[in-house]
Amino acid sequence: MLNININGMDVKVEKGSTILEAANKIGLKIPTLCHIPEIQKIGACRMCLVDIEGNPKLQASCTTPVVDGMIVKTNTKKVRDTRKFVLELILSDHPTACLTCERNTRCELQTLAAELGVDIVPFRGATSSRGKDNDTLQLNYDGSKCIYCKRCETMCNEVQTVGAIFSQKRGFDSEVGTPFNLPFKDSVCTGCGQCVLNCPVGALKDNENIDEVWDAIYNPDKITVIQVAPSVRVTLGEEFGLKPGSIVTGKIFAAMRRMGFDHIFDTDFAADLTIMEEGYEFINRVKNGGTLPMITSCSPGWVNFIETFFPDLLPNLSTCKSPQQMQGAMVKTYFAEKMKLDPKKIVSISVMPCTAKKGEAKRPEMGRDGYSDVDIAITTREFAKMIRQSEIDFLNLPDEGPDDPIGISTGAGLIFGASGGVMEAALRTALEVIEGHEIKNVDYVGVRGLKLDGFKEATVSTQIDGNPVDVKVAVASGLGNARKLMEKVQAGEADYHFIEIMACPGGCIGGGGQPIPTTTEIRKQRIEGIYKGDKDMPIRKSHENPAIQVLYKEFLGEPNGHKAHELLHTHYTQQKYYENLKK
Amino acid sequence: MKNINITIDGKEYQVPENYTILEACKQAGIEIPVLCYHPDLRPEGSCRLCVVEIEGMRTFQPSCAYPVNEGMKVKTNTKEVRDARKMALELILSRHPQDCLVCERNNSCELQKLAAEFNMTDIYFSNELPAFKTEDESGVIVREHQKCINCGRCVRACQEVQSVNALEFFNRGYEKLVLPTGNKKLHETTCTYCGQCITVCPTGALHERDETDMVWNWIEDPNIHVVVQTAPAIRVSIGEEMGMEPGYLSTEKLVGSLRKLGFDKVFDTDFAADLTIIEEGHELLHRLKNNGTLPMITSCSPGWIKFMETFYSDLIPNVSSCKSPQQMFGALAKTYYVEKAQIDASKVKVVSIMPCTAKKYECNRPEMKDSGYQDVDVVLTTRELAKMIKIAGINFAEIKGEKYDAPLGISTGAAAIFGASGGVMEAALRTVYEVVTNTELENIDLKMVRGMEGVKEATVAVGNLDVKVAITNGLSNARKILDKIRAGEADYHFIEIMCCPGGCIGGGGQPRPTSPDKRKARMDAIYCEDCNMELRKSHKNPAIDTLYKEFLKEPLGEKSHHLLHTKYTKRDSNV
Amino acid sequence: MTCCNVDVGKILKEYSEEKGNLMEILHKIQNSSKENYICDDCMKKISDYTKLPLNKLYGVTSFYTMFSNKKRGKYVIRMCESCPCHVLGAEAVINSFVDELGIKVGETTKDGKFTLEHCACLGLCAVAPAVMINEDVHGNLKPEMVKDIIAKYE
Amino acid sequence: MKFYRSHIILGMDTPSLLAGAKGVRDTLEKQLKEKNIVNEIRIVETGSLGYNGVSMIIYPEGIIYTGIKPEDIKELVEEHLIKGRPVKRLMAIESSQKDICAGKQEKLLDGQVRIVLKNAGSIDPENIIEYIAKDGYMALGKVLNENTPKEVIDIVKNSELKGRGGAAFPTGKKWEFTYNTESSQKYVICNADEGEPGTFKDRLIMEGDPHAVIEAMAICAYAIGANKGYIYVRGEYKLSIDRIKKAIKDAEEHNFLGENIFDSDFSFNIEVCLGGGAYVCGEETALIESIEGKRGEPRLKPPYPPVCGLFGKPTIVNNVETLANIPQIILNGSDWFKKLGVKGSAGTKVFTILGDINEKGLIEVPMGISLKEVFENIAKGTRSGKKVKFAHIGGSSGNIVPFNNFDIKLDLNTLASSDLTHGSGVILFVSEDIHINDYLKSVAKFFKHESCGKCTPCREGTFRIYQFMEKLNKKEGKKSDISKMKDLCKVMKNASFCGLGQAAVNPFLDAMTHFEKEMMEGVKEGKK
Repeated sequence: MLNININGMDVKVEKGSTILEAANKIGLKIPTLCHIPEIQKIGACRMCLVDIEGNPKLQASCTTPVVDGMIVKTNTKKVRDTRKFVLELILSDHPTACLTCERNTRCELQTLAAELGVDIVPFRGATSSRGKDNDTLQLNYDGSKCIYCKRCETMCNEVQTVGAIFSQKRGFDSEVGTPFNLPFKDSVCTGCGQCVLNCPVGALKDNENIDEVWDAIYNPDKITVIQVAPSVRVTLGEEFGLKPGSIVTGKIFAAMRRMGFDHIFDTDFAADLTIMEEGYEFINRVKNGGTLPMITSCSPGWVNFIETFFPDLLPNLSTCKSPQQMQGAMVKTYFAEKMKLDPKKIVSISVMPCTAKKGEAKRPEMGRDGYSDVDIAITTREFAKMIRQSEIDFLNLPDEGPDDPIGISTGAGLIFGASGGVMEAALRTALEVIEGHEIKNVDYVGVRGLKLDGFKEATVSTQIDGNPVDVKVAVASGLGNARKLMEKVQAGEADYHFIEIMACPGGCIGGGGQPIPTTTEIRKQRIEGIYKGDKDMPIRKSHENPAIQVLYKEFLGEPNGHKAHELLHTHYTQQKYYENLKK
Repeated sequence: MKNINITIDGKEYQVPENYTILEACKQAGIEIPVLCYHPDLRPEGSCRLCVVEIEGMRTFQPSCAYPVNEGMKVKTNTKEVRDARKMALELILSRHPQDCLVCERNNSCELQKLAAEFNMTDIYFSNELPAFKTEDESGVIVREHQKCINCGRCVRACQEVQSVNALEFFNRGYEKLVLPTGNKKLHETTCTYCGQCITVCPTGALHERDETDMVWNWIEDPNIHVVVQTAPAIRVSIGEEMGMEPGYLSTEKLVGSLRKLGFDKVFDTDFAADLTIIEEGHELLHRLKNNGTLPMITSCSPGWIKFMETFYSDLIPNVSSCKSPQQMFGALAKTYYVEKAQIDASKVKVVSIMPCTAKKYECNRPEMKDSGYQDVDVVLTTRELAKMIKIAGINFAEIKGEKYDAPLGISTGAAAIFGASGGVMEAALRTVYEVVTNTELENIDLKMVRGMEGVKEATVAVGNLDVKVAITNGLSNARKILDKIRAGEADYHFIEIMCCPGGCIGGGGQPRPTSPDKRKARMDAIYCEDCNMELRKSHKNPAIDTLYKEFLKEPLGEKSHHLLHTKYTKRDSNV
Repeated sequence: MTCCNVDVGKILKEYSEEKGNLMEILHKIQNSSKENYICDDCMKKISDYTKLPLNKLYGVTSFYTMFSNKKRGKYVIRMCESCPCHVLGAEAVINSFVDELGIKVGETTKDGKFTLEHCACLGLCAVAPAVMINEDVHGNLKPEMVKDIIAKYE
Repeated sequence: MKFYRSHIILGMDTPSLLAGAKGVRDTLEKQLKEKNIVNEIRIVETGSLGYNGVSMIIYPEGIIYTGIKPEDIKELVEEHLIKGRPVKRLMAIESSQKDICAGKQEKLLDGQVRIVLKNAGSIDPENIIEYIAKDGYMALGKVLNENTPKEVIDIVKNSELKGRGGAAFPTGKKWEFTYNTESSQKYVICNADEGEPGTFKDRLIMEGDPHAVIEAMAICAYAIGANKGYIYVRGEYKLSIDRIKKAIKDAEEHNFLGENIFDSDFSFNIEVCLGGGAYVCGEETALIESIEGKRGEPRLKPPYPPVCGLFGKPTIVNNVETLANIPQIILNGSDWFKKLGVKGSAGTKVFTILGDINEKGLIEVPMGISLKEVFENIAKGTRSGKKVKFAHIGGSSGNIVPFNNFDIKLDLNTLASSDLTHGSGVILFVSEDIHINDYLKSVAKFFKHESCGKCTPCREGTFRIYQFMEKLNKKEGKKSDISKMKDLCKVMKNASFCGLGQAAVNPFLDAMTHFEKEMMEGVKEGKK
């Protein structure tokens, strides 16, 4: 432990800590912009400057490690004036039209300007001429708002190893962009949205579909059907000031009803359905010598990633559609049939923690007879905006439930929201099916938890047709970790039976469409929320979901049956990136 | 109250029959957006952001003003309603400057918040800004008129709550704007600097002059000894600026923060409040004994003083000659304290943290120089202090509590309650009773003078005398009592008048937005602070005892008169 | 109680303190003023007499187009530009006034004789286009008539 | 009483004075003196006769002369008054000459029926005796002697008279609200703040028959229990103000106003209040604010004026034209009134017809006449000979009706079913040579100037519409401007505080429906 003194107070900190971490420990807030805790420390923005005794120059506290006996001042006139000056420089090349900005009142730059009491911008003049990209399915980019903090760059390259964007040009013209200035849709971008999640300003944002949803609600000829993904219920509260991990399931359904959606369902139902289909697919592969390891296919960012970078492993990918798409398919077939509705009049809307889901919904193979399974996918943030637009007092809403018949769900469906959840839910069902009797312990703790660097492994013993088998599973979240795992599979070093991969660190609770900010600490709290929710559910295994049982009985027949294949399974194609360039 | 049935968005609710649609919707969990509406003010229904559709009515109605009635069917979230609200906001924004990042109200602006809530992504109309020069000649209130959105809250606060009539709408149509009387500057009008217009302003159009830079410079300067005093009402309101619940009592965190900011001594205006009670109490006794002018009226509130000098100068003899606690503190800091601490008075700067904008005006009054220097050098509002704490990066919620410095930081519960309407009266009665009767006051909580009502009256038996008292807060309420005095219909002995609604807890320098509920919470906290104090009577304050012994000698004595008392000037009401 | 040659006191005395007289008081005082306006001192006197706070009084005078707190010419030319006049050529007439007097709308000639003002319908649509000069009305105007009309006013 | 051989009714309203009526009168007096027939011929100065230029009617023949100049007088006196030969070249309408000579005046004004304008142009408005001679104040005497207030209200209710100011609220119902509200003090206000561009009917009524208004106010006051009335007249209406003031003085002298009218317990006084140039004061609550000496911004409703109006007391605000119907309804009964007009639209309506037409002026016709009839039979087609493009009915805030829709009937039901309003009764005919954008810009300018500025949609919206129209006029508009303007208009109609903002958008919405193509001509090429 090292002793240092900040603003006259003695602090003990671990070796290797930065001054910023030491200051946070004693309740001092130092402003930052380019800093991502635990991920990016580049000292580029110069907002976090502090005065270190004996050092003539101010130092960036986010990168300067603590030295024993160091005396630091964070609040001298020189420090304050310099920070303010730096901020004024940043503001001088930033548009002033806050009121029409997507991030208005939720912008880090705006907050800093208020907290530092900036009252004039002394430098006005040239503004950099960075481009715009509004032509994508998933993300939009407005370069004029970029403050060049490079947080997106770090997320895309180091954490996700996608490499869609990188620093371009230099000096005043510096910008973060795709190679050859391609639109996002022509780059290797997977739409995971981790760049959006970490953008401090409104430079990177969702491709918003809010108005389309309102139009559908107000159109008397359309029937709106909405579903909400498992992880949204533990994150949406943050947009309304609740602690991360607070469960607001009942309020979500109540809000949807007040906003005017005609039928309100739960993606958790489809998650249970996914387990049925995926579980049986897994059993089939194991029993009949299919391609192993089998890899989950719920995460569309991950599907884009594997189609782009590991096309040779596509046979390993489960053919199951994601829960969102399964729900959409059931809405427009099973539900429409039951309610005698014209599926073409149904507008199927999903609230997702994910920006890549927007792209997934628009995939051409996801539909039939000229209609799509899901018409509009919106993110948690967009849904929160819609609630605010509806002037609903969200925190004081009563708890309500979803509609029948495809709203009923289990704890297994819920834990899809966290990394390891699909695996655990699949095991709960698959093992019981394999062994043919009830298994009391449903908590597969080994696959749970947030692992930012690397992946989780577990082995579960069971018996197949009387023979003892050790089922080896692996779970990875974050595309960088997925890449490592896939390289292992490619190299033949992996003898897993089943792999779960989620594109975003921590799984869907850390998805690109989730509330901003999303930090490691917040991810942990959201995961806690998910498992708490699971524990409180009366039914915790997908195959025990009575609505699922009815569905198979009334409509689908049997898992992996003909109808199921037609409606609930899909196929994949290799994505050739930079293809357009070659022309 | 009878309940009636109302249908909102297809669901039925029972609400009291005197509700507006807005209140009914709030009860139903629908937060209708508002802009010209403010819970302290008469609804105007002019901004049209709160419009709703009522079945059977041709046009939309403003929910803030429209009363509910039996069987009414209201829709709040149809396409047309949302379009109308959004268009109204878009029209307002198109005439509003786009410079949020450098605006005083950045991140606390109601317009900014609404723009975000409405998901405003585009303004179709060209941005038309009138060319106005920012007005800050008054040195207290700054008008950035180009940010005004014509909601008229300030006009209603000035005319109806305070009856000061310094602001009014001028012209009409799209040229309509709010101006001080006769298109003059504020300091040329009847403005009392009470700051109620600021507390209701939704944007950055009205705010106090920011004087934090000067304070930062003094703190930085090693040759200057900076002394800070905090008014009684700050400790129950500063928390709101830091994200805490209204009424959070943060006395010790406040002291801790001030030390972190680098003030050399952190003192308490409460000390001077105790002193005020001694002086004012004796003045009252003197008047009672010697047939002096009655009723005597308190003089702590500088907004009230300017109001009185402007509209009721004939009542100057009735007003206590005591300075306000802030000024008593300043005068003593630069005489008594420097003598004791052996510091050169010319090197001392006295900074006050006040809930009040008029205090900025008070400290600059030419007569407030009895120490030989300007008694109080600068006044910061609660909001300005909050800004300093934020810039310094102090995590207020987690900071450790600390105590005030001695001796000018020692105080009693009687001083703490100065922050609430009725507090000065209660504190004075606690002391006067014991001085006159020489017996201990048993029930120290004089609840009959407490509360939020605009005008309170009570009779308190002090020995043989039934002392008749009145308490008002809000200047239009003061008028009611003052007109009675003028008409000779009042037989009060002692009157407490506070300029702002609820007293200093509702002051013009307090956190925004304010509401009756928030003021109630702050008031409750004030009385809680009083309850927690060991000493609850001003004359029991040992530091005051010492002060008289060492320095002032006796109440109303020569030194007191020189340092602690003042006089008033008649001002023209039709400037 | 005279002020800018207007015997304000006398005018005020004609009206009881009863509410509802303000508009007529303002008209009367303004009409008595040679410069067709109500000066600040007059405003104060009206405020004192009617017990109406000064700020509200200014609010009123700035609301109604017939009142002015700024000096105007001896003759105020109020030119109608509403549709019935517009469709029959009001614009040309207005331009003719502007050219003839050499001032813009809203301005007063240097000799203090004329002030040009736009105004909404004067109710003289049967003789559109029309203008009012103080209390006189002129209708069926053509641009070439403007010169003669102006010449009539001393 | 003195007997005159002939009466010369001379129109002395503002436009007539402009046209030189004074000179005509002076010459006439001189001529009569010269011919020594002063004692035989009486000159009666009256309000508008409904014609252009200086006009007169000579009774008993009932011949109407228009466009008279002083130099014509000699001929008129010698030929008509001395020799008894009407001067054809000065007669009003040649086609109707026969009828005129036959003395059938009603036929002359095709299809007109006069209730409101019964006396306008036939009596000396400054002489109360003439009004009395035409059954004046008989209705007031009748109700004071024969009817309880409740009965008066029932008569008005049964007549189905609706407000003529634009909103068409049933007058009797309004009175009943006030009648039912308990208060020691109530007010009657006559709304004579006629600001709608093109409208001057109220001015003509006040200039031609001021006592009718006063009598009606007294009847209303009796019915609802008021004892004080205000007539709020536009500051610009100098002659109306003078005539009304004189009429009030005369009525007081004859005890038709004042204490114990007709020796009853009923007392009533009227004061004149002047406007200051604000169109919005035509809105009843803004008018009330103005009388109270405040900025004329409309008040929140509820409470409505019949419950809480002037100085917080129950108040009736009625338009001049509405009131002028009252004495005739009392005298002739509600059934008589109902029979005029069509179902749901009882009585007559005064229209001012204006623009590029041959016969401008004031007409009073039964409800239900079609716009085409007005244009062809009364207005007699365009003066310029050009094709008519549209009619703007109801004033600037009214509706634009294109020529091919001229079949529409001008009664409340038909108009309402087509989402139109006759508002204040102006019909402005506009010919082809006026570009729609030019016309709308003038309309927009009016509303920009007259919005009170209280509520956001109207304050900012009128300004933005003007901006759009200015751009379209300069051919610098964008295609999206027009769709944005449409959205803006809808919002203003739905969400404005008072009728001004709600109705201001009518002409624009209509124009965008009927003349969108022409409006698009203001779009700069290539601009989206």
